Amino acid sequence: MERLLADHLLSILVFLPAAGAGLLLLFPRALAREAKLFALLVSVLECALSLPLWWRFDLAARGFQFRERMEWIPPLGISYSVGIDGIALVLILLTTILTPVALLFSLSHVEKQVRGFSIAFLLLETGMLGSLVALDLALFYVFWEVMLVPMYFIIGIWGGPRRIYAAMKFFLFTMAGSLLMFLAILYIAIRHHTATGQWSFALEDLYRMTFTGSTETLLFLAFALAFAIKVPVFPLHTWLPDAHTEAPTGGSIILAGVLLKLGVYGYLRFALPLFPDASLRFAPWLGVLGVIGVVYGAFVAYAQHDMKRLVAYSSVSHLGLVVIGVGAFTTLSLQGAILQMVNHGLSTGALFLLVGVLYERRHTREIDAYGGIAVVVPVTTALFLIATLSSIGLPGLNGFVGEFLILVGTWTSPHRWWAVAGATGVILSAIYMLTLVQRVFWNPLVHEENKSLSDIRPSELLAAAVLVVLMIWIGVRPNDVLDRLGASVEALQETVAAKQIASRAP
Amino acid sequence: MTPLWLIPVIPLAGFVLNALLGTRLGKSFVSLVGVGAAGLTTLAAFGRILPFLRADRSTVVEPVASWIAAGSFSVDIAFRLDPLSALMLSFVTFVGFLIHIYSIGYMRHEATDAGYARFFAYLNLFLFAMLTLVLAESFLLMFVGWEGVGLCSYLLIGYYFDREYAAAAGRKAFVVNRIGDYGFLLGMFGLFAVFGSLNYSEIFLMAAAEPARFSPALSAICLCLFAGAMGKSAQFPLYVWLPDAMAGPTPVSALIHAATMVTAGVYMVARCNVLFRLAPEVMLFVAVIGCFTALFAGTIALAQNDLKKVLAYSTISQLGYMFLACGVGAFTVGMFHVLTHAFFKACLFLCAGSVMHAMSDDLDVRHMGGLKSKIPITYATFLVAALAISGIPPLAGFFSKDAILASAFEAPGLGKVFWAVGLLTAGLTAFYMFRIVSLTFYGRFRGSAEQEHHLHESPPSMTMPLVVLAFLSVVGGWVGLPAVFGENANLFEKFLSPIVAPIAGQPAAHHAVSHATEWLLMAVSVAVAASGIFLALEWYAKGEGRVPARLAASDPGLYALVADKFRVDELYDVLFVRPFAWTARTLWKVVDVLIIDGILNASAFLVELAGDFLRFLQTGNVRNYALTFLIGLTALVLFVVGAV
Amino acid sequence: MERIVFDLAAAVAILFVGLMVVTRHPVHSVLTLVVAFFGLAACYVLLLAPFIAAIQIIVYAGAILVLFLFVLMLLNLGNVARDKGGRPIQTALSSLAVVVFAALLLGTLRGSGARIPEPSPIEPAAFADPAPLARLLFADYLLHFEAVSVLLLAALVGAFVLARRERVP
Amino acid sequence: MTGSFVQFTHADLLAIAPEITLAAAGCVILLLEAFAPGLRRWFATLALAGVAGSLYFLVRAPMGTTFGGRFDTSPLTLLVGLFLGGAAALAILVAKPYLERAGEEKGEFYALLLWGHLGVSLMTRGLDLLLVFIGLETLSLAFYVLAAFFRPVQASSEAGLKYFLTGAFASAFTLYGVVLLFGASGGSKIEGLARPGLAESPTVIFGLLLLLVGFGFKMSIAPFHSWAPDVYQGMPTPAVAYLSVAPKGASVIVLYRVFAAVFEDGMPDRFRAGIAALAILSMALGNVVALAQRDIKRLLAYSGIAQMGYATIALVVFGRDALAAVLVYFVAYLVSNAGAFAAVAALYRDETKPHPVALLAGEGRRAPFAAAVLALCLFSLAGIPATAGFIGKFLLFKAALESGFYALALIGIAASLVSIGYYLKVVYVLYMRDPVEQEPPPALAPADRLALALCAAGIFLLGIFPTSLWHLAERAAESLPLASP
Amino acid sequence: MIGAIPLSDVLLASAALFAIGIAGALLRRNAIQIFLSIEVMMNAANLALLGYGAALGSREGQIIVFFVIAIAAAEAAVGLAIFVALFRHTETIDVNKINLLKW
Repeated sequence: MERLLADHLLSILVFLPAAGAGLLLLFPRALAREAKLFALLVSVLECALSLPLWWRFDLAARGFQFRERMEWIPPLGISYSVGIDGIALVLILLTTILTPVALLFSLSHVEKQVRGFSIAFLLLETGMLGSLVALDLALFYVFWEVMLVPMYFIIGIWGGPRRIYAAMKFFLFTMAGSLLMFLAILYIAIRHHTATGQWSFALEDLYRMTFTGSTETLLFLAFALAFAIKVPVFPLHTWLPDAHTEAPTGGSIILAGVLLKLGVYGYLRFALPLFPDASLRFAPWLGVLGVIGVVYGAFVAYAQHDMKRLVAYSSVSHLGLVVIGVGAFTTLSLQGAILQMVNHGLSTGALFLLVGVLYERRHTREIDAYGGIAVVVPVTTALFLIATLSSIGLPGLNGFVGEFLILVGTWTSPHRWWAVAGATGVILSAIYMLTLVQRVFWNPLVHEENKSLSDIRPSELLAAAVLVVLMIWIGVRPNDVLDRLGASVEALQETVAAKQIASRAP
Repeated sequence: MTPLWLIPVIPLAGFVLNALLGTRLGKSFVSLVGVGAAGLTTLAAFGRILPFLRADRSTVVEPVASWIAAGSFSVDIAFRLDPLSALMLSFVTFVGFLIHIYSIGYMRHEATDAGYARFFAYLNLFLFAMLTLVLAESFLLMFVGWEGVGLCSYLLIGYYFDREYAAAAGRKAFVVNRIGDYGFLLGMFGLFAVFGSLNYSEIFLMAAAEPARFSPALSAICLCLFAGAMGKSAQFPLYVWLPDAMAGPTPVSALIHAATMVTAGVYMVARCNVLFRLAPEVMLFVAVIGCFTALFAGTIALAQNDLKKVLAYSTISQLGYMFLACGVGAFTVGMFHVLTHAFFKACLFLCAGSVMHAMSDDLDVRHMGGLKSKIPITYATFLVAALAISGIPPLAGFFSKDAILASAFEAPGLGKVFWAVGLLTAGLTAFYMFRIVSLTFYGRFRGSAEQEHHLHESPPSMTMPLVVLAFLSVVGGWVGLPAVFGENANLFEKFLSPIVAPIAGQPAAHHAVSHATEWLLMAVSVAVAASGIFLALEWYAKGEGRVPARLAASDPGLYALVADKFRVDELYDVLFVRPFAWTARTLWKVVDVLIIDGILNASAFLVELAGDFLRFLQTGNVRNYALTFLIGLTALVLFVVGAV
Repeated sequence: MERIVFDLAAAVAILFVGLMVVTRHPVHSVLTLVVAFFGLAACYVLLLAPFIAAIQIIVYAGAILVLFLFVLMLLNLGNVARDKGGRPIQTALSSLAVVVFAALLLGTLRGSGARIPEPSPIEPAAFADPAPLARLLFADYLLHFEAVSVLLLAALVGAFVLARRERVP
Repeated sequence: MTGSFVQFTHADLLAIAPEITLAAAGCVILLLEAFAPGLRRWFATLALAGVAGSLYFLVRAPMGTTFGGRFDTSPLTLLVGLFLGGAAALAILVAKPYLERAGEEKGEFYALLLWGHLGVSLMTRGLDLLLVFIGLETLSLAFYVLAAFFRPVQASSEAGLKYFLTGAFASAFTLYGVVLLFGASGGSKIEGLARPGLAESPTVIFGLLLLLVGFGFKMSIAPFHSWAPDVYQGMPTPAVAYLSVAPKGASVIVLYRVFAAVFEDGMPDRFRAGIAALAILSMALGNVVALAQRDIKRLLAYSGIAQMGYATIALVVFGRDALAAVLVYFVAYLVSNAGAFAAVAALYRDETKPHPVALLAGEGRRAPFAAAVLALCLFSLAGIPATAGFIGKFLLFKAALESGFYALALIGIAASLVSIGYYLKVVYVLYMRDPVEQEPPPALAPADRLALALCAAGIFLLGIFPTSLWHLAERAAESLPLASP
Repeated sequence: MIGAIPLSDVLLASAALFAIGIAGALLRRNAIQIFLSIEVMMNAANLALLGYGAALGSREGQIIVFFVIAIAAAEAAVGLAIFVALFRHTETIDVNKINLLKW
């Protein structure tokens, strides 16, 4: 057992939720609450299992760790090959933490088709973890797509009034990107076959390939598009507000917390190392789009009168910053970007959660329906305030560290002005978030129905508290995370640099 | 001997306790924890300061742990004790402590335990942030405190969050500060890019060691840093938040918006004096901004009727003085004014609070008058502080202000202009201070009957701090006697001079003016101040304000303009606030909804439409099917064989 | 001589097929088709396939077309299905397509004669003899024969299933 | 003429045994129908037994050609035979409860199904155009009848008529194609076409095109697709489950055989371009029009048209890998499409009425299993990974890209994006709408349950462990003289 | 070439018949007439087969025709049965009127 855990930790992590979902299928419909609890239990167990990764992770090691590899479809060279580096590690932890949080919240709020909800959620977790650990392009693609289905159901069945439109948009948008990536993946594998004579989709093998000129550009674009849509990068972001807004709170938490990150992760893991030259050539565009995202997202967020939409657009803004960091491609900016992904997952997750708390009581997300409720729901207010501060990057909380590293890293890159432009985010975010806080929690308490609002429940409080604690923890001891990123980021940069040299050589 | 990190951590603990338990455990517990924390940290602070004074006063750096380490970037959590931080530490803790005590009395009427707890929690949190700011050894850690105090001011301004203007004022304060902090951030990026570090010791050493290498980059950096200072210390054009900040409880105004936080900008500039000295044009800029702000705010103060508003603008004006001093290179003098100002301005604000208390929360000086007899202690202390700020010897304000004017006078270039403006401002200061003195305490009571009925002196918990601060406003300045009283008269100068480190290749610029000139300057400034006071008393105490009324009538437009604070807020509203909102809406409605989603939905719709039309090719008539079949076949054959 | 006869017979067939297509009344078209099939039978004879010609007469003209007539009578479609033309687009497009297709077909077939390899000379009489045909049928084409038997069975059963009177709505 | 000139060897017998079994099973059922109608409820079992038997003999049959080189037994026919048998078995499984519900359980249905199935297998195994044609006609005749099988239902009869007229029309062209090829090669054997120079002859090309069109009609690729939606809609669903899968696969095999014989050294570009045009047209038209469909059976018909567009890519690529890919594709298509029709058969109550998608509303809750399988099949058709459909598309697009048909692949991708639109629409109706039908759908019959379970299992199995099937397909593809890239 | 008939004539005749057959199938509305036209198309094929057979001196042509006729007969049986079945519903076999299933 011990050995099994040791040798197949990743596989267990990936497939445990799926197994849980399978067991849930056997639950009779009647046992709704039990189903929820079971799903929660599984996700908590999952979280516990993922902790060993955290401390057994070798900080110094450059390559992938916890490797597992088996033949899967030998004639096509598709292998079940998994492993993680620091980048994947932190995102995996983020996933395994956010999932129970989301489920814990849903525990008291999802009432219809509970069993289905739990199943979808667990499958979703499998999909996310799978695509985080996959080191084989085909395997990655499988998980990447499989993720869509449960999310489609989560939005479509348990979502808000415009859920169908949102679900469709989400699915088609993402598909549109990934189908092109699918062709690109095939093409790469074929090229590898013609070059070496054997089929392989394994990342290490494909890393060795070098493409040139327009081929590389096209392939890169195919990949980049898929990931850019997921991130999302302006102007491909319009699925996000709808999806986030219509999804049930739990879904929003996962969407914002993890799914978006997979876009950046995919870019770092695949697009960059596979097509270093092209990505270098397009880095300026990426940075510019990132800057646009930061400013644009912030502006549009300010204009919203739906709380969830506002938070959704704030995600656009925050991930714009992450994109800047990736585009700058310095050690600092990359570490910052990855850390910032975690931070965004925590703070935005918390924001969605607390908005959900209000929504469940008042059944509206209209900002104007609230106002002055700090008196009636002090605890919620306090938590929301902390989440807000974390999201607008107050030093001492997590958000600041990521932002600062990204910006300082970008400043030291050739593209200094991105930092200048991106840093305006600190002003803009303060503007729209504090306006939101004021309009929702402060000002006179006018609406009668708000006077009887009940404050946050223990289960919700627990869920939120987990996030708040992590915010403070990362804010005070960011090194715990950064230490795990350093080696991997440098390794990534080396891979890219090496390939660039290789492709320069005739 | 207490470790430095403990000093900020004590109030933090107080904050945590009050935040988590305060609501449940009631007011007495809260006050105990809150004031206790403040007192303890004060003790702890002086437990460090006094030995420091006795010892050789060399800089102490106490690292605690590594905070952020990524790649080439590394910042520790480390604290620094040197004359400058010792100075700040001393009065921040002490004044802070006093104001905590004062608050007990002032907030007694706070309806709910929750609110009371919130208040003291915030105050403690503020102390924590301020002390971090002061003791930090690196720019980044200072920024933590920097934004931290911003947060507390935001929270405390918006303490009465159920009043829209308070909430809005809080937000305004935070946002405007953020604009400054944006500059500060860029400055830090620049510093890191240039020096590869954010630690004071390293940066200042490097900069001082080879000025030629760094000075080109530094002007931009210092400009950015100063932007931060402008925000925090409410300099033109970023001062607009401070007047609104008066929406907060008065102790807050006293502590944060007069004595401590707002001077953080000056502290920062003084802290970075090495860098600034390497960027002369920025120094000039600082001086100009300070000078202008001093005059500008002073003018506005003339026509305000809200007691706290007057004090607020006066604060802005005094901060301008401090920057003027820094700008002309007299950093120590600037800090000297920070110190004295902390005493008398805090005192003034607390008095205002006490007045407010008596006037049942009315602050309009037009409703006051003749309070002298009703609240004697408040009156006395207020008077002392007013004299001090007006620069009447031998009170604290006189020495610091005079020193500033002197150093402006001796400064090369625009020095004389600065001096002149400073002098004018001094006159204005004296005038508006005694305008409110007379309006408040002299003449007959103009308020409503039941206000009059309520009039009463505040409890000792409030008056005691007043007395202490008044006393300090008197003696506070004696630590920095001008040179005319002998070479070593200026202990303060001597104490603080180490922070103005010598720069390689630059002579320690110190050209003292002749004693004669110095006497003359003093005389002039005193004369100006005195005349200001006299005029104010003449017009408002004796003349019942008829003269100013006539003056105002003579040019109502101008008067209205001044009374409306030159309508700067309105201007900003037109220039920034509205356009911002408009842009936001437009981007959303046009770019997002109309263009992007428009294109997507349109294409989707077109495909569906195509389907809807094409399905009617399926007429249900077999002959059509046969026909399509044949046409398809014929076309195929034409295409493939047709060529043959 | 033979060629002329063939061409005449073919012409007759084509002519009557044409008539079949244009006559409005279905019964008439069946009858014209009978004539056309006789013409074709003649052609078959001239193409040295007397056996096929016989089948053509017996099975086609005899059995199949009579079956048609029966059905026509049964449904008594005498007048119901009088064709009123209509559907101009269908007509126009069809004619066009047919013409183009016919052109292509002819164009292709004209050339194909030349490519045919010259066969080993056989005595026409021998070639026309049905006996070897039978041998071929049961030797090489046995499987086909069996397959067709299944086909016929299926057709039989099918026709029976569909046409038998029961539970008519 | 003394002595029997009938030449019929033991090898021939072994080779033809599967078809004989089918024919026999059909006859037995027919006779029982006539003389022991009491045994009706065993007919399905019998039919299944027949299919199983024929598969048994198929597996046992020794490799090689028989009947004087006119009949083929090869890895290819083996795999295809298994595929066809699977289709037949599923159809029969679905048919039993379906016919019971409709009160039309007649032996003839199974008999005709079996004989039609026999015809299809002759198509795939015949090395002789005449035999292929006879197989085609057997299939057609049987299914003309099955289309019109619900005589009380006018739609069914109309489907029969339409299928018959268009079918007969099409097979006339097929026949003429056979004739032209006969004229060019001087024989009916396919191998006879493998003569140098034939590939250039316009007559041959013309003939090939006629075959392409004729079998394209059976595959229902645009623009020869028009019959499919109407016929599918009117035809009893189980028959559709077979018709929408088996003949299509068989047709591709036939075309591959013939092309492989004629184009030994590569397909002429114009010919290839022509096929490519058909593929593109099918993918585009099928997917776009499917978006507008309201009736689930029509929707599936159009989806089938589009799917055949993908399959046609394999003809364009025309190589060993492409053939192997299309074989896998068809097995995947079998489980997905037949599964979908099985689910449709199980989910709708009244067979005499049309099958609007809207009626499926809310069945996700009330008939969870059938609905889930339907959704699964649709996702598989859409090509979502971890399903069989994904593997099929994966291999097809891989083949296309390998031979450099990038445009085709791109169009295919675009088309499948469109297709997601309508597949998801059905899923949405299943799960995200409130029921419109008052009473819940009939309880799932064991046979249905089995069929659905088989399809679901197949979808996942192929989707996750396609290796062994791929090996089979590769071996099968070697049976034809094809160039491998 | 066996016999005196040039292949070209035969093919010409066959093509003509085939074309007319198609025309009939497309232009008629009466299902029975359409079906008759299709029969004509098959006969055209038969004619061509025999022509080729003669030209090649191969009997396979005749064999194929033999089978085709059988198939034609079978088709006729099924087809007419379908017509009858449908007629019971619609009282017509005018295909223009038979469009219950469409779109």
